[in-house]
Amino acid sequence: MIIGTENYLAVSLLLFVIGAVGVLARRNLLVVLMSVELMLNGANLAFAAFARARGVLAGDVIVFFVIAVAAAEAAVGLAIVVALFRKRGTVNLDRFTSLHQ
Amino acid sequence: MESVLFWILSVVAVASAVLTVSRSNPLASALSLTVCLVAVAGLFATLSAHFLFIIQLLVYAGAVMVLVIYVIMLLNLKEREMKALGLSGPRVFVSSLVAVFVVALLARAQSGSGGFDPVSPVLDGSARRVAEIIFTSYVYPFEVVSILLLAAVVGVVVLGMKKF
Amino acid sequence: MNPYIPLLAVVAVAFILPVVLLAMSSMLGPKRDEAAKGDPYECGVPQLTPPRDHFPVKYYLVAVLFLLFDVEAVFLYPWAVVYRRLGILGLVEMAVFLTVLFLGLVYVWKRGALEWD
Amino acid sequence: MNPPLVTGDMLRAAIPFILLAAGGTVVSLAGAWRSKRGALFAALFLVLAFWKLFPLLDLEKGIELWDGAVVADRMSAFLGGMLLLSGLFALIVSPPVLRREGRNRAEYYGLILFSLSGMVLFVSTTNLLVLFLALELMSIPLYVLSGYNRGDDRSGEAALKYFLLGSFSSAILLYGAALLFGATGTINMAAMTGGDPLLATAGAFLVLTGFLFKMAAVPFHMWAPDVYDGAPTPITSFMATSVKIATFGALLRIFSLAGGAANPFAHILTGENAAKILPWLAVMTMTLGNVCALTQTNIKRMLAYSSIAHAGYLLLGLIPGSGAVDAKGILYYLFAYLLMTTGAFTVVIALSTRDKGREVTGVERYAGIGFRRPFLGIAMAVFLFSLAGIPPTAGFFGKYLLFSGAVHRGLTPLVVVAVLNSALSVYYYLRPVVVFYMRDTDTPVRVDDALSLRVASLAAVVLLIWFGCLPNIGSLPGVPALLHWVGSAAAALP
Amino acid sequence: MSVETVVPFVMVLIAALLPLSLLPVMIWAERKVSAFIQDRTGPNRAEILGIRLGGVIHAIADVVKLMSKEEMTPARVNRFYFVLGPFLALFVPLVSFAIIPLADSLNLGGTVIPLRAVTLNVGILFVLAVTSFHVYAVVFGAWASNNSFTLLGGLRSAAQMISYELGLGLSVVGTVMVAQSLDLGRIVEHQGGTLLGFLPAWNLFLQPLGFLIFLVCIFAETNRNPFDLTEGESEIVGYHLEYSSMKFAMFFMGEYIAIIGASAVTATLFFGGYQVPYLDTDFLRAHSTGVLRVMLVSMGAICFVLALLYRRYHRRLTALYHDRRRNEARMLGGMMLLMGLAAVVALLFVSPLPEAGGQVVVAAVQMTTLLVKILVVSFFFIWIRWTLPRFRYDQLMGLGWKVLIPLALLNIFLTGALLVFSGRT
Repeated sequence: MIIGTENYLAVSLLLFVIGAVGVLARRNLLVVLMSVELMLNGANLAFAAFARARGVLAGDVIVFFVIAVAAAEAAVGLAIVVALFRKRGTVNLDRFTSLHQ
Repeated sequence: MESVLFWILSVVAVASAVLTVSRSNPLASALSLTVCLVAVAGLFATLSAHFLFIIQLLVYAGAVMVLVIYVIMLLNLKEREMKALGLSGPRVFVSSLVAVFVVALLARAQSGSGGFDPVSPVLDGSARRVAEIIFTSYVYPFEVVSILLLAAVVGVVVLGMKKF
Repeated sequence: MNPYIPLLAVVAVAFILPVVLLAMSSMLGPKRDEAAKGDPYECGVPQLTPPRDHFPVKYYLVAVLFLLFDVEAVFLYPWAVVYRRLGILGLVEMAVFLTVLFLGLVYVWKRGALEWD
Repeated sequence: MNPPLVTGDMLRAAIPFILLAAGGTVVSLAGAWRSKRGALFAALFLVLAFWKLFPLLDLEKGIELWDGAVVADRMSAFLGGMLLLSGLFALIVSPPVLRREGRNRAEYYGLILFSLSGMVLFVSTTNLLVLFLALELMSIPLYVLSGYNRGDDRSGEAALKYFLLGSFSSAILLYGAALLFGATGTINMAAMTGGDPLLATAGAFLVLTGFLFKMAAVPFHMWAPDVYDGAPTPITSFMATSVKIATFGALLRIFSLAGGAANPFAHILTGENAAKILPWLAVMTMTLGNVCALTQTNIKRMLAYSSIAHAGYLLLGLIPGSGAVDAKGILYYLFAYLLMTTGAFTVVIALSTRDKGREVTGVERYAGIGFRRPFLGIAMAVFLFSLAGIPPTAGFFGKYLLFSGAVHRGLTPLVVVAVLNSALSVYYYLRPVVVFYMRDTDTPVRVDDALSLRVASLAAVVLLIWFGCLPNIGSLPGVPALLHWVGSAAAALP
Repeated sequence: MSVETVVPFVMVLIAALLPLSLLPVMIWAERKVSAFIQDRTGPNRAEILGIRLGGVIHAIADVVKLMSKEEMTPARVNRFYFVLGPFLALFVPLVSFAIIPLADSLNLGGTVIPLRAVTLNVGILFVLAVTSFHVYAVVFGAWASNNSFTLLGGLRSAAQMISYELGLGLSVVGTVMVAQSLDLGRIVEHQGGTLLGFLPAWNLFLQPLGFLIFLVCIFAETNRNPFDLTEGESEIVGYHLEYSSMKFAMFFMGEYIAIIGASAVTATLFFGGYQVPYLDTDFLRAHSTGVLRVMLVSMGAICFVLALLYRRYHRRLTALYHDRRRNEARMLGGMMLLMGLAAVVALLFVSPLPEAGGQVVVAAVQMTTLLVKILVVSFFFIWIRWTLPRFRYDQLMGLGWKVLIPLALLNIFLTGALLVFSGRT
């Protein structure tokens, strides 16, 4: 059975959607951060699959840059989480309500 | 042979993605995310994107996840707290609604996307070919990324360092 | 696809060995359960501090800086592969990239993030 | 495979970004050496960037480089100029706040410059990869800056919320970009034609969602009030103005490419059912922004909801209707919005000195300020009148331009809703003015009369009035001159 | 079962079993060399039927002992991660051996068969990816054993390993620039000829600074001597405190296999891998029969010399002991004699080799050179361990960040400048 681009797109879409559900549904900060990584991986997979379907290697170049940028974003995200944790002692999103009015 | 490997890797990737989102213990989520990243790296290999296969392993599974697990270890959440952070009812309902909507929309978009030839490894994504493109036509984004990384370093140190 | 099949073979062999060792040791080793064997080893002193309290955040900063400089190192590999074909301009491109990277290191160094008191 | 040779116009196109990035690096390093004059260095780099940006303004033909990575034309020059202006305001306004809280480190200004360099790049590219990089380069420093007051938990929470929503939206934008790349085979939006219609529309829709998150349009606005309230006030004003300018600037460039029917974004603008999305978004953003602002007692949250409402008015300009996208109206309105919002926040900074650890942002606490500080009172009155769109100010003229353009394009029902919203907004904009002048209290709030705050608010007031109603006097540019610049910038788009 | 499938299968077997076979040798060598350095005799007691082989049997005795000890697991520990730590500690180094090129690729009738387990065109990055996975073992081991001392030990050791991983990554860029490829095979081919006439064209001479940084970082990566603060038994608690018997042994087996892997990578990158110093592959293949004769002659000579030594050793033993230890020398002496005779007989019958046979002989020679280089570098590892004192933690981290990374960046820049201005682009 030949593996077509649709198969790769289906996997990338699933990863993207599972990531989105994780971001919206989970209250643990670290898991939300990981879910964003999942979404980015879904996008990366879609880029690589389309690069093969279209025969344009630019897709691979974008994935390479996206991995680098996602790492920088995760680093800053974790810096924020640790800075907050040091003060509040919790990573539960619901306990961060001092901004609600 | 390729199709068998593709199916195994995709099932592993999706299953570990679901585990990442659903496990209450963040270390278990981190571990299943690492498995998912390695599976996606394998999928890159089946797409003959050899360079991406190794960069995904090196940067994502090798450095980002080490940092995430490191932070989990550092913050080492109390047992009690971990249990309380499971999936919360209403939010799950809302987000699955959104997910279904997005899946329907995009599936419909992609159903029309026939006409793509089967993914024969026509495009050899080896390090040399990708590098040739990066350093000739994408030089500008390459320099922009160095500035972005520097901004991230400054940002992290400003947030991390106590001696202000 | 062919380079990856031997890789899977080596991974399989490397997977079997520790599993075999663990299985053999759990079969061969005696199992005499006893209270004292349960609590964590602290040179005989009963456990003083609860195992899961906070630790200095300094280690975290090293991990984050590692991630950022690792990403910058990753950019060097593709450049090194095509370096000869790029010639002088390749050197200039990377000179800019390396200076920005080095300035990041200088900043972190001067700011004292690398001090281990 | 010969590497690209760096030509003259290549440098001219990339010079604003290079200057800002170099500025960010130098100023951050100065922070490591504990220098106290970070703001001065940063301002120096900004002025240098202004000077280098000026010749680009009258560039008859745009320079496009590296497959659309950098597009230097009059539009990007004008937007760049506005971004630099909002950066300049942030630099002038921040030192007193930071000195008050003893956090006056140069990294703060370095991060502002880095964020600005990201924004300048964001408005001058049609390449998906550079767009994503610019989005990240713009957002990462802002995540850190909104968490800058480590003493106060609200600032940490603001940074957290902004980060989570920001990274979520850039992931959505990236997936949209992947679909666009799949549909059309190229990552340069200027060269995107044809391809599978469904895939292209889905991709365009997701990219648009990413933008809507950034500008806090209604379905994706929940983060804005909390983040604007929690972040340090100078950063709130910088975020409220410059991020909106960058987002609308980039959208203008992308939507102007949608002229050709085969462009993926054409469906969203002109397609039969897809075209209803934007009008509904505009209406919802306007009404919800204004309605929520009514009930706010905290002035920062009120200004946050008002900025959401203004995003709604601007969205009006993006709807082509029978004609094309109203670039001229949007640019002028952005200029007016920049001045009035920054001015309002400057006054809030002067009034919201910290007591007992919390910023004083309750409107009632500002009773009687009109008499104690006449200048601040008048300035705040002008800003709020302009925000409400009351005649003599640039705010009114901006709304007039935007709404008349929309009427010409046959969107009269939308304009009616917009005018009603403006009328509604007059109520909550004038409430602080009433408190300033009509009420008095025996415990007045401590006012920080730092010189730089007064200079900034004076400049904002003068510019607002000047470009609100004065014609060109001799060589001094008045409203017609600004309209000419805005018109020529709008014409630069394809 | 044509040659195309058999050879890769054999290569995978070699890549998997070579580290395991070298493991007891390493354990024995560690004890013997440290004894030699500290002027004592080292292990020589364990014996099977009187055969002591100078103490190699000790290594086997160790494994059996550790296998049969009781597994003590502290209470309230999540068992999965407790077991995952040692599992990863042994699994990860084993994989890193797959991409080492063992000999030049055979071309039999046009089909080129690479003589190595995995031919990845991103070879070096695979090594770096594997070393970064090693940190997981330490992190899981430390966190799962539910003891604050091990947690702190694990944090320290992980921080050390990732800091030096940066230096490792940067120091390798120089060799990639010289050889213009990430594939280890191409890097070794590039180290073929000679440099300035007398030096073999090893990267050691082309990249001296890169080699120095690489060596220091590889020591830190495998937690070896100057950097083994994390399991300094005497003065500080390591991450594997709570482990007993086999799991503890797996951490150490993992470390030794990592040392073998590290010395293999060092040999491949900087000492010309399977390249025989002055004789490159084509020269060897041209004179394959001569090479075979030389091999047989040298083997015969060595065996006879050993036989003589054992005879003399046997006389000394009979004077000293009256138990089974005496017959060890006689047995081994006899065996050596037999092997010597076999070599001489084979020498008489050697006839000019066919094409394929010649290539196989050359491959054998190249594999032995690689093995010798690996053993030399491993010896260097052990030698350093028993001579240098241990770093303090802040010196250790300072060296990693403040000295090695800037030096590595400088090395990259120098190599780049030299390559451009020497006009070899």
